[in-house]
Amino acid sequence: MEAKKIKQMFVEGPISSQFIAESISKHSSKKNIGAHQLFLGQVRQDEINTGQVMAIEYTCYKEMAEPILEAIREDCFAKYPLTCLHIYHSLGLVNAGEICLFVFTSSSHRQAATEACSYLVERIKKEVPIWGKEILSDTSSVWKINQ
Amino acid sequence: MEAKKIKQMFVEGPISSQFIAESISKHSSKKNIGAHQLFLGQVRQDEINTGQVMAIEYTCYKEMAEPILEAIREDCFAKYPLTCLHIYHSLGLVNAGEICLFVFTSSSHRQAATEACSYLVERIKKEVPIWGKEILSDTSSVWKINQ
Amino acid sequence: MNSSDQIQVKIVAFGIAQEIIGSSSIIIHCEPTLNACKENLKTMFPNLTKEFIQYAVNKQIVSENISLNSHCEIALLPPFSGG
Amino acid sequence: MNSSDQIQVKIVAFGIAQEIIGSSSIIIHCEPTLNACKENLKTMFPNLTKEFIQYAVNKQIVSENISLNSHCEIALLPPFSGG
Repeated sequence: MEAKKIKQMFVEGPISSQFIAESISKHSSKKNIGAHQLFLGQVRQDEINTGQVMAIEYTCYKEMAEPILEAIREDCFAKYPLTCLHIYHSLGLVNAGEICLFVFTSSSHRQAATEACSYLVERIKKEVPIWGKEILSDTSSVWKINQ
Repeated sequence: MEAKKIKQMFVEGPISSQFIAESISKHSSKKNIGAHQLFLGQVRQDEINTGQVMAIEYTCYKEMAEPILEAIREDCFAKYPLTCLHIYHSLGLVNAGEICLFVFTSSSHRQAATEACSYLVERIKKEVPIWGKEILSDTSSVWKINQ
Repeated sequence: MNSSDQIQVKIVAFGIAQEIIGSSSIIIHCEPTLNACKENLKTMFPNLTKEFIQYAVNKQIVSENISLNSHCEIALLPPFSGG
Repeated sequence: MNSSDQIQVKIVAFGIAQEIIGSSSIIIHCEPTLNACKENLKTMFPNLTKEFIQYAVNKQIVSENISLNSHCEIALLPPFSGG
């Protein structure tokens, strides 16, 4: 079962569109898939205090984050009839305009993939010990706050 | 305004992962985007009567479909605070395992992109005059029915 | 009404309706209403009555009985199955 | 309680907590409860009291006061901001 496999979910630096394309094309051999839902988080160039966000530097508590991500994956497979599910989050520096989160769900019929994708994004943002430090154009920095 | 621009929404044959990657990377210059939601429809190798679905051949009533797609785009921009929105649907032959529909929404915060993406997929499937003919392994064919 | 009141309209057909008619587009003669046009089509192609078909007049789906003129394009639309 | 009852625990700190402590990991001495550990940290690093920090013991978030031993790893977790 895909749900049991321990996967590499952290990526050093931004997630490239090429990586996403390869991830999509790997699924063309799974002929029972009818729907894919992809969520991509992109670093915004927000205006904060004295400067613009130029990049976010992500760190995580990996030994805690990995089992939590595994548990979220397993809960998601138990809750929705998915064919597969992939989660990738950046660590280190990701510039404004680059992708830092890639959540990818696939199912026979679209409802499962769509609902599972939102479910995963919500839980990842709330439950996984990852921190983003926003690096501003004036070289100061601010710890990111999720809304 | 992006909503006013008439765009090419039909693609001859399958939608390649390379096309999707290029579409994603074009958005890296839009620094107010924080979230992308992508829906991909993939042709399933369903078992039907006497054979397996090997491909779907899509046709459309283009002169009617294009203004409907434009109206759906405009309604979607009016309803959700989106940065941009793209819709691509295949015409002609798409093999099982290949992508036939690509809906792509982007916004500053994730809720708009996520809800808009589902809104578009529902309306496209219901309202746009497109027909899929399922080509079976025994060379017979069946007109696809959306559930 | 005699045949001098009849008009010529262009019929375009898609999906299974195109298979039944055997062509993507034909010209038929009918009295100048949508219902008359539908009746003529069903007489010419009885298998159309077995299918759920919506009709569009000049790219607008129409369910009531409206008047037609010779410039009308009548489309036969089986259930959509895009995506 | 005298100092012989104290244990050594490893503290790991993330985000703004790491900035306040000035290190990703330190060893501190404290009596063998989570509350005692928190109090020591706040005395050593008063700026910690200004932040919302959750504590994890051996990778599990703990809100009540539990006993600690020398093998415990205590993590200081500011609000998560992944994605």
